[in-house]
Amino acid sequence: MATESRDVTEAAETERELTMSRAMVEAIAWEMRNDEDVFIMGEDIADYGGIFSSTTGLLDEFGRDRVMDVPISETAYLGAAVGAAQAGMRPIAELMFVDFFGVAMDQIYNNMAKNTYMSGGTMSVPMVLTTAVGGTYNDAGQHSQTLYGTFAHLPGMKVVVPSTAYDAKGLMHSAIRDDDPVVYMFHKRLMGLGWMPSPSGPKTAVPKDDYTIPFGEADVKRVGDDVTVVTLGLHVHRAMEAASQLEDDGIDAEVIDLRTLVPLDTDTILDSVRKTGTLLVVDEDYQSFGVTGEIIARAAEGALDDLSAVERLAIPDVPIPYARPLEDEVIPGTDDIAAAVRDLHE
Amino acid sequence: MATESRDVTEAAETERELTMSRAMVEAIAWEMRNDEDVFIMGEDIADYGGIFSSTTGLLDEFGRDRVMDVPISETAYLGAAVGAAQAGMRPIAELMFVDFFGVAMDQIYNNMAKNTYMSGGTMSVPMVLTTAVGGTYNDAGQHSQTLYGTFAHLPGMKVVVPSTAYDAKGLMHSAIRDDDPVVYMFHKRLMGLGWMPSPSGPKTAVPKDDYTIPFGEADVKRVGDDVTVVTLGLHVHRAMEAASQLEDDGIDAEVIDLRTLVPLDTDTILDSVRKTGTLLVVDEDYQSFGVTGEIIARAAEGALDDLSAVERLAIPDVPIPYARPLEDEVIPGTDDIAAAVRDLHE
Amino acid sequence: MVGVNKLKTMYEQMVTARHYEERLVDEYLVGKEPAFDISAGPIPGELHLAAGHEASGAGVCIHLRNDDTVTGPHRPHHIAIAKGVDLKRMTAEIFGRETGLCRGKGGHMHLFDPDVNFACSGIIAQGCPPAVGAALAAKKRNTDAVAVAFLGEGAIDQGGFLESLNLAAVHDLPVVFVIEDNDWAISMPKDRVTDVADGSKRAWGFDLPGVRVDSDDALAVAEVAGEAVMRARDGNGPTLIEVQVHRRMGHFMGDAEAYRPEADIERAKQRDSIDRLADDLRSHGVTDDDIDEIRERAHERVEDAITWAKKQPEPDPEEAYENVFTNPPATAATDGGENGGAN
Amino acid sequence: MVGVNKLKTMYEQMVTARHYEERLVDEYLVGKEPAFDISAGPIPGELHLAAGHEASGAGVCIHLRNDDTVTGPHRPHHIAIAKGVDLKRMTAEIFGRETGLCRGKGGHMHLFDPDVNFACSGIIAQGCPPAVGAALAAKKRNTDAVAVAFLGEGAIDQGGFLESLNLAAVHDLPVVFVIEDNDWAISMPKDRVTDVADGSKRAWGFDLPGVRVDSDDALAVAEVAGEAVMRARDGNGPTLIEVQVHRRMGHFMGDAEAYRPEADIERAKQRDSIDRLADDLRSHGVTDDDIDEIRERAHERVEDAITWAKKQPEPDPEEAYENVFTNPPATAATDGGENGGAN
Ligand SMILES: Cc1ncc(C[n+]2csc(CCOP(=O)(O)OP(=O)(O)O)c2C)c(N)n1
Ligand SMILES: Cc1ncc(C[n+]2csc(CCOP(=O)(O)OP(=O)(O)O)c2C)c(N)n1
Ligand SMILES: [Mg+2]
Ligand SMILES: [Mg+2]
Repeated sequence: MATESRDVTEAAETERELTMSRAMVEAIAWEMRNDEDVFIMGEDIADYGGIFSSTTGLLDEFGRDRVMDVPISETAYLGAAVGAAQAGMRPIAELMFVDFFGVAMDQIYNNMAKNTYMSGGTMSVPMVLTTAVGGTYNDAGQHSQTLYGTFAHLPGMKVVVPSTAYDAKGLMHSAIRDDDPVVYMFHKRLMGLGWMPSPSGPKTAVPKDDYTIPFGEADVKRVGDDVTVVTLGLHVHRAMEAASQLEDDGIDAEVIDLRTLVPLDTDTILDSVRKTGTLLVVDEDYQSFGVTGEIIARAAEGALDDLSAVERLAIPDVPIPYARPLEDEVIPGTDDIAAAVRDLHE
Repeated sequence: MATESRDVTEAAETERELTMSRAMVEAIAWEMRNDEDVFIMGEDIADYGGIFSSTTGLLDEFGRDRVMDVPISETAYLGAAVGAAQAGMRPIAELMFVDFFGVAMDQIYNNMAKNTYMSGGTMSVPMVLTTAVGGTYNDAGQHSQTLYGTFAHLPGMKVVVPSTAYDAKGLMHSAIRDDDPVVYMFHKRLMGLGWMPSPSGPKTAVPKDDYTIPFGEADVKRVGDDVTVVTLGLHVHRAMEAASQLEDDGIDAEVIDLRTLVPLDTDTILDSVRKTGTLLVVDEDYQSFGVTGEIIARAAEGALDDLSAVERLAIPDVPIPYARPLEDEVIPGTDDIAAAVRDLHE
Repeated sequence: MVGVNKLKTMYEQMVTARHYEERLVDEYLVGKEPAFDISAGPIPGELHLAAGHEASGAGVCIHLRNDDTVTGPHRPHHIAIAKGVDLKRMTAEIFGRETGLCRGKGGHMHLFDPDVNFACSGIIAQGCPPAVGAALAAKKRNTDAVAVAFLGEGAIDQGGFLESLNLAAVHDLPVVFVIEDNDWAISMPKDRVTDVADGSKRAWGFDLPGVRVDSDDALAVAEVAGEAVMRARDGNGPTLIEVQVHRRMGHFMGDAEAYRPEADIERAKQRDSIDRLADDLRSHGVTDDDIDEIRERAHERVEDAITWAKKQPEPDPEEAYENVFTNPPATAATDGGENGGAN
Repeated sequence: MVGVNKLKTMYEQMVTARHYEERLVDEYLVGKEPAFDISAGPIPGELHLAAGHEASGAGVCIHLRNDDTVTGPHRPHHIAIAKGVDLKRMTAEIFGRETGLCRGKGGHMHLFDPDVNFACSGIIAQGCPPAVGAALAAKKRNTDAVAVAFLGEGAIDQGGFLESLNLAAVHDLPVVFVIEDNDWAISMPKDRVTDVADGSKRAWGFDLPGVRVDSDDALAVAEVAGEAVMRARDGNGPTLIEVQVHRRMGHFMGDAEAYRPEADIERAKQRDSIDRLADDLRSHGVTDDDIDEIRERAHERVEDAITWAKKQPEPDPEEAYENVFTNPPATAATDGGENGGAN
């Protein structure tokens, strides 16, 4: 099992580009093939292949015993995944939209995340909770959230947010092999769905072999000297686009993709901030008491003397509205990012 | 109805000190007497009077129709409170421990908090969700959390955390009269229960008349020039004790009690930080992606040039353990606060 | 007994709902062809159509007054129409306009009309507890108003529904739960997710009456619902009803239904409750001309609503910051402090 | 049929549980008299005692093997003992010691013993879904292991239980749900919170068998449970059982039970399932000497456990930072970055 095998296989693989959804499924299928204990449960994951194509084709290869449609009983089936994991299996359980967490949060938080600690380490809960996040397609307040901060705040779960097909595959292998509960949050807009076009970034070359990406290593997507932009998920691509625009203005932005929120790669953030002196955090979650505050706080704790300005862009503490002009207003756009960087650079 | 009537009534009332629980109940009873639409629901709130004495005596005065014991079905009865509030009543619904939020978070978040916005303001949800928070009595990971950050992160609810009897009463009046959903988080250790002794701070003089305390106004509990300590709930009292200790060392700490997290009184924090140049945030919630990060971020956004050092004390991203030495280790103590302030002052 | 006037009203509501959704399909597909992009066109986002469910909305709501509360699920149009939700403003909402029911904030899964006490939740079964709460409010206020919660057969395994049955039962609340059994929960046939073919059996474990209407015969629905609503109004407590309906379309627009046997799709389309009710009307002596007139009126109303809605202004982006609270805090600090209002 | 040897084992477990809790009362009250302070003394925090529930734990668990899974509620001691949880390490856990089952992190509501597949949750009904999951794992692995979830009668209105019935039913999983009906949920009598006097009726709405044992007759429990466990082991699916037990004490230590009629307290204390089982033993020819010997052995075991536990070291404060993860991330950043490990 290769780790960060990008270099080794790059030559052979650059031709083969995958969507993020295909990359995710490839990792799941590999693990299911190689470990009888891995199985997957969720609503509409069998015949439908997952509403966001997160399980396409798995039913055909593995059958209904290992690719299980379940009743719309998130408490029961996520809790059952906990029980199966404690019994030594390695379930993957999908929560169709992260917005539905509220019907099952006790199993997610009080059992899945805490049982390892509460049992003093005598129990493990090796399960992966996959869930679709994000807006930009006008699905309104109960179907458009990311809730990154909500999950990252509560200790005991590792929280993964891939932004490219390459990362999606490597992080999924890591998630399934990890002995701890992992919440794997995939952004709908990045999956490469025919009916919800992705930006160009997430579709990448993906090695055929399995490989893992360690948790807690942010990816510096673009090296730059002037402003540090820390972000994740969909907004990695918006930040990269903004950085291209800014090049023309002679502003050299560094863009950091966190990739995992728990563990969080504070060192990479601090190194960058010490270099640029300015920090913009961009997030698709609600602004207050969430990801943006935490990143700014870590920068302030670790590099206060080097910091000359901080700024953040996130959902401005409103539920996510339906109508296009309203949703566009609250979700940070490429131009918003570029403008904020310009402000910071002044 | 008086607003901030402390001055007016102080003379007459200073003799009458109440525990926080008595003050809360007094406000609830006043509102129930004066508004037929106010009623209260919860587990063990009738004959028992609330496990933490949050409803003592209400059954006797108002009877079972208005003081309703409910099945252990938090989704059903909190959702019913939403429905009754939308129908024009003003329910108070108790979630016995905030730790149980996970069995009912969909009603709390997707309905109670969002329906006002999702309906474009055509519906209101004038309800109060009361809930007990906090540790310090060795009740372990499923019964000791505050979850301040979890609730404050999700827009649509006002979040109130009283630290004294005076505030508890005034904030409860405000909460019940407010047309919006209010989450009223009372710390068990502050209630003045015979079986869980409180520190000396929370029992205060409380006017007999009704009065309101506006949301979004932090209380500067102690004016000081050297270090700003921002905190809430139980830790207001620990911070005050630490400040007394620090006096002997010639360190003059300013202590700010947030009182409400949503809305958050950023101005008071910034004014203080501009004066002292240093900031310590003390919280009983998990450290990362929560209250401490947000306060530090707001200080960094608003007063970066004035800031020479920041620091925080919170639960170090572990579930709350049972055994006394372990729980003591993770919940910030008075000495921890004093030590942190000393560090900052150096 | 459900008289001919009520049947005519039901028929009009059903025709309105069906035609409305047919027209919504056209409007929804604007900008989405040839390549289907869910976020394109005048109506973006998910759209769950209820063609084949009309008998349940009309048959139940015919017994309701404005002060009765209805909570709908993610597939709410036929129910909203039968409950008397303002069709123009509902349409404007679906088009995301300023004058929409929710000023463009809710969209089609989140229709709120306080004038007729209608609300929705897009989360499975989560309309049930608020319906129980509306019933509780009615009881406390000594009115004889009732509440009705609609849900799909896929929702009967969800805690929020099951808990609500008990809470309603123990307080004898005036609430009726209506399961619309269209055989499918997205791609999952009901026998894959529960052992109980008749969802109204769920009532048994709570000592509640449960009744199933085995076809989408609007008259049969109206009779069963009439009893349940009367029972509730008379203070005799809740009832659980299941109605067999049909899903004539995909789960939502864009669903290719690859999982669904051809024969099942055909079967759903053959059983048309609207035609059946027209026959019932005829047998009550209503003429074809009368029926045509009702249809025309319904179609006109739909066209009017759509025409009106499309002329309405889009909301100003700044409105995104309004309505988080009914009573917004004085301090601007709520929405992110000095950096609030991100974009 | 439950033979005399099994009855003796059950008796021993029941006596052990009862005596254990009597002794815990003494230990718990140390440092809490005259003024009761929940956080004082060698055993702080909440303590929920199960005196009066023993027949259910023993009668069910007598049929279980180590590889069968049991999930307990907040009142778990009698079940843990019957399931064979290590009594010494369980006691050390309750005393918050380093060698406790959970190294002092869980306490009495959160006992985990992987050796005998025992786990608890202090959140009402939330042990049910993990029990279903353990049963699912057994089925997937083609073992004949079963799972049992215990809950109180107050938990039968909670979504997590109700959803679990359905999930278990639709997959015919080897799981048994056992409701311990002690008439009270803290201060709430059951008829205040549900219309159903017999909680096993909840099964009906899911097409599952439901059986109630109307008294805490350990033998009767063992017979009903034996059938249910066999049914599960043979691949014939889940069963719901309700057992009438009694709460001989307050809900938790410190509960003055002001809400509870004197007569009810008396009644609960009169019906002693342990004495009844002793009579059953006698009728099977077990002598008083044998019975005394069992009692003595049980008492000794309890004393040994308590003596051992009290000698165990307290955990080092630094251990608070361990065990968040089985596989801790390489980066120290997880627990709060450079400021992690707050105090
Ligand atoms: C708690 C929750 N889980 C899952 C979903 C996603 N979802 C939306 S509709 C649906 C199927 C509902 O089926 P049914 O209740 O039968 O209603 P129908 O769509 O057939 O009208 C699902 C699973 C949701 N909205 N909420
Ligand atoms: C979801 C949830 N709600 C409320 C509680 C608080 N609580 C703890 S025990 C209890 C009563 C339980 O009654 P029952 O299920 O009959 O068990 P018993 O205590 O009688 O054994 C309650 C309400 C909880 N732990 N979890
Ligand atoms: Mg359906
Ligand atoms: Mg009980």
